Amino acid sequence: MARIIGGLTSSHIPAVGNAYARKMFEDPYWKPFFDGYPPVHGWLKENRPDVAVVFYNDHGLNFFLDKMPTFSIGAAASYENQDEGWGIPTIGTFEGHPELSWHIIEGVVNDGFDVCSCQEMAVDHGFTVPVQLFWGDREENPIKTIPICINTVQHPLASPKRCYEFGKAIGRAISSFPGDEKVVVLGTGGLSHQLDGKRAGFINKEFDLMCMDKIVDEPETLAKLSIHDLVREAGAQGAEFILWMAMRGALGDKVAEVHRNYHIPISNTAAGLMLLETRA
Amino acid sequence: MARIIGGLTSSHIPAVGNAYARKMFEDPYWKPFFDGYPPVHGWLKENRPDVAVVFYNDHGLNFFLDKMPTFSIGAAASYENQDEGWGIPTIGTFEGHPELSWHIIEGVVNDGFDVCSCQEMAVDHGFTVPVQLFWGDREENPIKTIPICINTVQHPLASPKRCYEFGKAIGRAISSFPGDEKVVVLGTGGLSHQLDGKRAGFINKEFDLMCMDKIVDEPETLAKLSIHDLVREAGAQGAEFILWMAMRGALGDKVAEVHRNYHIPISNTAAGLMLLETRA
Amino acid sequence: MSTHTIQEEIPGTVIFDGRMAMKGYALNKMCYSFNGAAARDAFRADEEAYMEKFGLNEQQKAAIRARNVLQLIDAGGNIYYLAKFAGIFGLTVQDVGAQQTGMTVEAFKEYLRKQGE
Amino acid sequence: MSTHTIQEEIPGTVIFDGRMAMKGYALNKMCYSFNGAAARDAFRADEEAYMEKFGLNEQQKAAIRARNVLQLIDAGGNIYYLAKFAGIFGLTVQDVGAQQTGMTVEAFKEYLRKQGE
Ligand SMILES: [Fe+3]
Ligand SMILES: [Fe+3]
Repeated sequence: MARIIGGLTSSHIPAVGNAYARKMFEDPYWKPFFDGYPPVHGWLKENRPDVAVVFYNDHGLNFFLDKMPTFSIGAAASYENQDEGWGIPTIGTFEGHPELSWHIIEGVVNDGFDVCSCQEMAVDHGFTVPVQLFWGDREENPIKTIPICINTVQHPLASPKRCYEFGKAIGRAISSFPGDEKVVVLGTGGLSHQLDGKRAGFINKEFDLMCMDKIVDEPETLAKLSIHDLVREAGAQGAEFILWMAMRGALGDKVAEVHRNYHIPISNTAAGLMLLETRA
Repeated sequence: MARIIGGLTSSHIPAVGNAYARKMFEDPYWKPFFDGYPPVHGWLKENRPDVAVVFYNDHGLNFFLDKMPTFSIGAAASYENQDEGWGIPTIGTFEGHPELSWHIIEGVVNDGFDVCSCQEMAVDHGFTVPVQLFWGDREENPIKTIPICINTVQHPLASPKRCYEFGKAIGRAISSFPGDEKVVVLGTGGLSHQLDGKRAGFINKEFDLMCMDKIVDEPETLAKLSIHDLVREAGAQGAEFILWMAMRGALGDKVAEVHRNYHIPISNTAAGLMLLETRA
Repeated sequence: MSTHTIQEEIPGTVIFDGRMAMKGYALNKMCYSFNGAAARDAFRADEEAYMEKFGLNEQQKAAIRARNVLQLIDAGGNIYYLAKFAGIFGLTVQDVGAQQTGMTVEAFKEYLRKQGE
Repeated sequence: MSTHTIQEEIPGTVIFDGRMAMKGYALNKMCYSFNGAAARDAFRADEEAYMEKFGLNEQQKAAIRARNVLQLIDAGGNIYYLAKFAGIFGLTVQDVGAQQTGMTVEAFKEYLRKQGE
């Protein structure tokens, strides 16, 4: 059976894609951010996962308001990074794992989740930036990917609890896949930030650190938050924390925190990075 | 508060659209089918609902496999009937009720249903044929509509039980809408039929009649069927019966059967018509 | 709990699941395009070029050339999209049913009628 | 159970719910189109014609002409799509943040930095 070996979280800020393309790893503004990643690179080199299941949110590339699904699961052989309308260089296509995708879709529909299956899916910075940050050159570090998109654009959003339960169902489905794949699960986005309105620039360090602490051993506590709580405490786009909740759900009951980094600000955002290992 | 006054079911066979356009009401092939509808017209004239919430399935007009949601809810001001690639004459646009749509979407997401909200939505025969059969000339008999699409194209499909529960959540949401709208809920499609494969033309009268009986007072029994049961007993496209289950869920515990008609065949299909009234 | 029980086969029936979806995507995408009149005209004008544009494989192309519904299903075609292909030739679901069951259209209609007795 | 409790307001924050969605559809659809380079060029070439094509109302047109983000949000704009509009002018999220908060870009950056202390 396939096996989930760990979870990774990362911000997915568009500006990171630019900085990465320009190799600004040692630039004083960027260094405290990029310095968080080498320990994860070491872990990935050691543990060599075959597949990354990536919870992310689309920012208006693949989905528009004409059809805005709550949960979407990629089921394609590959996923293309396309022009988002501003300056990030696109970075090609990402290899999929459609057999595992369909196994997951069957599992979660059977568990009462009403997903949108996507046999074609353009991926934006919400997906590409974290995959690039963790795997870098995909020729050198090949990784199969399954993008799972959660709506953060059009309210009502799925609650933290629903996302956590969704993650659990995804975890069960992966663990019943007849194969020997090693899987890591990514929760991308967050932490606190707000781009729009008079409160633009809002960041909440205390709340973020509480979330990073509790997501390890007390995710159930965080599952009690409402979307309104998240928007109030973490900012309008801080609601992206539901992606971390889905990731955490997939990891199962017990995890160990192996690494973290937290830095303010990148762009308008508090950037959080975590590496969690699953424990039996 | 808005109030659900009854439920209607109808087949939505494309050929009916053609026969309707050509006014073949007295033609010997069509008469036993069309004769089922006047009692419903009488009931509608008497009860004058303001809104029709229509559970239907898209047959490859608005949704393709690139993005195939399980449950989609229309949230547009109007819905256009577009060319489906063959001969049915298109019949214009249908008026929506976006305020009620959003109220429903909020209610069901809050209840743990992972819907796709659709602010633009082309509707096909699955929606238009029943609305035309019940309301005819919409200038004369105006009706606001909310299309709710359930995936029957790409397996896995939502189970009869999940659709029944989805209907219940829709019913609760409608009943909490601050307005005095009278609402009817439509379940369109079915009954038994199979278009594809060596078993094409399969019809199962006994099973259909059992479903029509039990959906009145024992919907819970039908909710135990699996999709596989439905495909085996009612044919590959007989799985559309999940739309009836969603309709029934919305009506609440007690209903009274006011009228029914059952006729084999129209096109490849066993055509079932029911009028159920809600009871306190 | 996820249960991935293998379902028993239903004779004469292909469930359009993930396996079929992976097989038929290009074919179904082409057929979906036939919602548009311009696409239908483009197909009629040059079938081979149109199939090439959507990247159909050889099995799919052969089934399209043969207008054979069972072959199209075997190649991953989904009946909802295939119906739009059949529509180009003015075929009804009864014509399609007769072809798949190896009956004449009259015999197929009679088979349908009899099930109502 | 559905609970439609009225949520308390969050100062300086507009929740993009159904009410906003109904208001802003045309504006957001236009901004969504800016994913494509050809659309961005068409807008640049003739802003008024481009807005007309998407059926923007007067409030939305005025907000676009003013490049004013708070006005755009008020007219139903969603930040995810508005960001693509801002991208046409090479504006970053910090430029947009400064404009909305009435700060200089430098002051806005300093405000962000301070929250990390
Ligand atoms: Fe984001
Ligand atoms: Fe149908």
